[in-house]
Amino acid sequence: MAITDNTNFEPKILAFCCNWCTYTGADLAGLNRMKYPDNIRIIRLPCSGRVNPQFILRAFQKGYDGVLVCGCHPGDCHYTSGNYFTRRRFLLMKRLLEFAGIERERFQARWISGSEAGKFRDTILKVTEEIRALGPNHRMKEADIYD
Amino acid sequence: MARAGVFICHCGSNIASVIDVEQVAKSAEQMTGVVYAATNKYACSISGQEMMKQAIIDHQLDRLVIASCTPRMHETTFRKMLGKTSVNPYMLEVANIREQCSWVHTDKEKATAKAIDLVRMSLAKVLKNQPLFTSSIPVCKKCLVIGGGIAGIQAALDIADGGYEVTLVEREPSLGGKMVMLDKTFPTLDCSACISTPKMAEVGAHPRIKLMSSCEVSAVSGYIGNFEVTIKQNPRYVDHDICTGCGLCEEKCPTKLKSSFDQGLGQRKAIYKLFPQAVPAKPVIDAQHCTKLTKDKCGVCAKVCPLGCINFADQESYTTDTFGAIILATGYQLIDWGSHYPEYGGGAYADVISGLQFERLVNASGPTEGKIKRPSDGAQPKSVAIIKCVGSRDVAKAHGYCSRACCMYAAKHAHQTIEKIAGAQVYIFYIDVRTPGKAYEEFYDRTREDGAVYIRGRVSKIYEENGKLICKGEDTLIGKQVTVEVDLVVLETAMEPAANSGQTAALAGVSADKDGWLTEAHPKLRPVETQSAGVFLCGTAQGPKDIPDTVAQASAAAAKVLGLLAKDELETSPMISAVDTSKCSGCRFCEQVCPVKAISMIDIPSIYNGQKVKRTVAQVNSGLCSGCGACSAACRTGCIDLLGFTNKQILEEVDALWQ
Amino acid sequence: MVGKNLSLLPDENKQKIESLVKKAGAKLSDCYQCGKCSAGCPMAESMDLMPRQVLRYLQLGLLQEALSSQAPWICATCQTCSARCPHDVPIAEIMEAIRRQADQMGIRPLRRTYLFSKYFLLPLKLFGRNHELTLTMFYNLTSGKLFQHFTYLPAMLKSRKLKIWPAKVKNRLAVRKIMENCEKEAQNI
Amino acid sequence: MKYSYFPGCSMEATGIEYAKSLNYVNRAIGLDFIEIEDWNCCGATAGHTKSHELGIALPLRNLALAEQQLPGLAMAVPCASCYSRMKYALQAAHSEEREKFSRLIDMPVEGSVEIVSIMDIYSVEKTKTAISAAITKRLSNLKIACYYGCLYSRPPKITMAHNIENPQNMDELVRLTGATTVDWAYKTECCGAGHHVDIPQESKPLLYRIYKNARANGANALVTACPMCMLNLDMRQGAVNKAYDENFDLPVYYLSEILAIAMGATFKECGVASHFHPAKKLLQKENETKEVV
Repeated sequence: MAITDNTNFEPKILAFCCNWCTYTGADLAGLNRMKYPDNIRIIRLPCSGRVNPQFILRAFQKGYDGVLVCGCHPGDCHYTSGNYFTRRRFLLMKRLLEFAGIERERFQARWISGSEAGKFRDTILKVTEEIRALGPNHRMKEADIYD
Repeated sequence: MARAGVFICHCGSNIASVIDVEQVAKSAEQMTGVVYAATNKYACSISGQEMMKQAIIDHQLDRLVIASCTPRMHETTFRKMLGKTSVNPYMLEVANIREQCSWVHTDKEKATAKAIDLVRMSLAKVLKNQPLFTSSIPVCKKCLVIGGGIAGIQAALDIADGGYEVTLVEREPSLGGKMVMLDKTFPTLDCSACISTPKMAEVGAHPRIKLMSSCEVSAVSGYIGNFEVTIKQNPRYVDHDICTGCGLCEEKCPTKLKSSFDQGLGQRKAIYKLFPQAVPAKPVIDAQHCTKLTKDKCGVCAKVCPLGCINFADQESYTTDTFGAIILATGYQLIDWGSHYPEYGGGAYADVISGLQFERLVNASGPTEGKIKRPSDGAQPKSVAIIKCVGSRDVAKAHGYCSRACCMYAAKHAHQTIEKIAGAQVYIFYIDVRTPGKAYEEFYDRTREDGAVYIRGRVSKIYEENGKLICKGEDTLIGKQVTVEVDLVVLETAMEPAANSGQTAALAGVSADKDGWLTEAHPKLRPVETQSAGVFLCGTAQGPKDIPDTVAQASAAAAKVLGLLAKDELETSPMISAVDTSKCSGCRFCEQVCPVKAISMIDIPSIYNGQKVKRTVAQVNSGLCSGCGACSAACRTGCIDLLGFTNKQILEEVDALWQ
Repeated sequence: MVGKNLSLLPDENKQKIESLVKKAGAKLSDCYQCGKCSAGCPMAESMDLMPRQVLRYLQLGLLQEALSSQAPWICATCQTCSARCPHDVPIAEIMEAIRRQADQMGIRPLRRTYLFSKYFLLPLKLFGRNHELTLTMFYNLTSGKLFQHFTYLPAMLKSRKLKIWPAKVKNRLAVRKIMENCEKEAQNI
Repeated sequence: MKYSYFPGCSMEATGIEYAKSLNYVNRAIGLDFIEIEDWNCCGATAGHTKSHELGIALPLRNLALAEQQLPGLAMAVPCASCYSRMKYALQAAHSEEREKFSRLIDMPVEGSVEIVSIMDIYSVEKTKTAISAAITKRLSNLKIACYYGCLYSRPPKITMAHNIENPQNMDELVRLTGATTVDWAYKTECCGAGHHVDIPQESKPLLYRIYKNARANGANALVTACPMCMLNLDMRQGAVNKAYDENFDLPVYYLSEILAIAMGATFKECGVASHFHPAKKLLQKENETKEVV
């Protein structure tokens, strides 16, 4: 098998961020003029517990190369328990996706608080590099499958 | 057809220096559904808003995408603006091209491309938006305070003094709680009863406070501003409307019992006031021990009562009332140490007593009139061992937490013993001495100066031999076993949540932590609020604390309630969950995941195979729903959706990138 | 440098202590040095270190001090400490683990206790059951307490509380095999 | 009622009175103890001191034997130390270590045997009634301090005992004889066990404190259900008296001896005759005066 060079590949990554912690943390990263790759697109939700597994499947189906689910730290959820449901759902989802052949790096969850701008930036940097190394998502992208 | 308008904000140079805003506007114009796109120097400014308003009129726009700073900054501003136009305020999406684009990227080309993507995503979402309407709920200007200890008393007085009606529900026959049982309070040593009984009397006489003693809350429904609360009046067997509190019944009652107020060290009658300064100052009958009620014998009280207040047929009764706010001040109880500590005799030794029992012994109005006497033989103890952390900081046997007040009252007990008994020897066994409070450390210093011997180590065993109580410990500072032989042992026992406080709180939708303490909304920033809007908490119901902290927290809760009751109406967010009952299967999964108990089940009529049947479906209480969307993600049939963040809207956002 | 320099402890100490404590099923950080274990210990008076102090040495990484203490050998395994500990620290098990570790390393701070344990197992290996006379004989000979318990002998023999001849298990080989297997297994871990 | 029976090494030697009296009582109330064939020593403290493996494997062989020979029967273990070791072995048989130990003892083992002490057995309601019925003498002058020792109670995770500081089941059995039992503080304090051999000076205070508290609470005798405790409390009382210049006079009895005497056994039949500390006199007083119909 040929070794593919992914250095010029720009992955598209979708992040679902809760309004109270991670979205706020992302805003703070901006306020502090931190720099991170532009591969990320954020969808704002009230709570990470709002993330329906369907959203994730759809993202991969549409061709995103990676999906990130971010919320408040366990115990800090604005709605008390939302991120506990996220955590359980995430673990289940992850196993399902791995079973379907999606590399584990393509689907990640992170707890980032409203004050952790640095952690937000570092996460985006790391996740982008990890997914860049993997190359494009062919396995679930419908356009590729039906080609 | 939708008629969307897209506005790209320059934000001075904040956005425009990195993103080619004109390019973004040009691209937006090509997108499906967009009838107008323009840029604006400062969208949030008055002129910016006027420009958008004018565009709405000129181009008959029915929805907007504003690409600017984070929606957390100006979404509300723009919604307010739309409120003055023909466009529904919720037909708006804000694309965050400042904090999450121009400020974090440097490559202009890429940043512009990303901004276009972000606009496209917002547009996709806004095309699926539906007009939403806020509603308002009236606020009932009355507060319910549950618990009549010092926390409840303070909160009730503050709110009533602020001009609002308060109903104070107390389970016991009198106000006062634990504080009124205490002798003196640290570190100032002022008399506890002297400072708390005037407050009790004030509550009893306050024109805006309705005091309901011997009462319990049995049901709570409704939501912030409009709680429907059912209160159970337990039978008192004495008509308090007529009773003057003359005390004749109490004097003549032949049945003597151990007084719970005196912690079993003193006596009371079967018809009794909890203590002399009780509020209300009227007696009740202890139904479990009154011989008239248990064996139909006696009835002396009824015979001697000059006003005929005694009613042996009294029954429990229920009243329902509406309140705008609820304060939980259910307090604490002390651990039943005997069942946890067999190595301390498990309660078999009369002279091993709890700290609260010591308070009654040393209290001038207590069973010994303030003389410290051994419960076993009434002798004055010459030596006393005080043992801290009994039931606290003990994961294996009782509670892992620190009860916070014990270090200080242990020092106080030592001080009082030395003060009242000349030449008394006092040993205090401790693990750590914790004195974080104003003038607390100084009090500890003074207790050592008084002559109390502090021994660092937890006592392993207490037993009796030849009339002495033997405490086996280790002085961990010298690393040797030590034994003290004393006449009296005082165990400074752990606080735990009052019995049933968890159930009462659950009625109001408030949860408790693993130890049973009620959970505040945020430990630092929302310390007296709860996850249930309109329900507040204060005092030891929330966690162990001393009197100053309790009173401070009570006033804080009162301030929050005053702020709420000052409003005539509350606006509710329309971005809450809604159920499509035609698809709902009644699986109750949403009910379980809802953090605020906003979802309940109802039966609705339905037709199945031509038959009329009843079907169970979910319904959302709009007053309670906080709009988190957990139910929506959990719903198997997809019938429950979060307005403003519907599945359809989000999926469109996901899809948008590849359109 | 004054006192124990905790910064210069060898890394292996930490690993050894970790494995020792793990074998005992304990977590050192659970102990907050309240001293209840030592307060109730029936043997503590005779110990060079309080059981609490033994744990403290382990917490600080001072393995050698813990291993050379007599305390674990004086411990009677009565389990009072473990039963009353407010943090469920299995102190008696830690004492035992130290004893085993020291034994393996040939550290015997209390020779007589070591000998008693050693010779207790001798009749077991020979007969499959305990035999007090054999045990006493070997123990007395090696410990230098030649005539200990001699005064009780006549009465015990008369009432048949001591038997001259040991009771034997038929399948002594099975018992011996178990002892050998266990020794091998214990060394493998 | 039938039980499989693991006597333990002491029952043939230092605990011979225990064996005799148990036998007497069991016969009187119709209990059948069937000895496990070819049982071996449990290893006691020395076993588990050597290694965790040895401490479990030695008793486990007996468990496995009982399962083979007498399936379905609960195992009666009269010695506290053996009882403790059997319980540990049972717990290991229920853990993930089962396979390892099965290999070490080269026998299959299920952990299907219930381990019971003499107190457990005698406290069964039916048996208790039978004991009551068999008692013919009231020992009402005896004021007994029941001494339970360590290993029937601790560690509670192994013994599953509920009341580890102030157990009552032996007291209840002793009171069946008409004797009174005293409340005292040293019921489950350690007697020193084997340390009386290797560090006798250090172990004497343990016995001294036990005697002292028993006497202070008005006891005139001690009762125990452990051969090791018995040996220490009985044999070494003289030495403690000498060391502390004391005159403790506390005869020590096995629980089964007291029951046997109350059922009419002679001193010889139950073993009371061969105690170190004179034990007959106190009982003679009782026997003369308190015959019941």
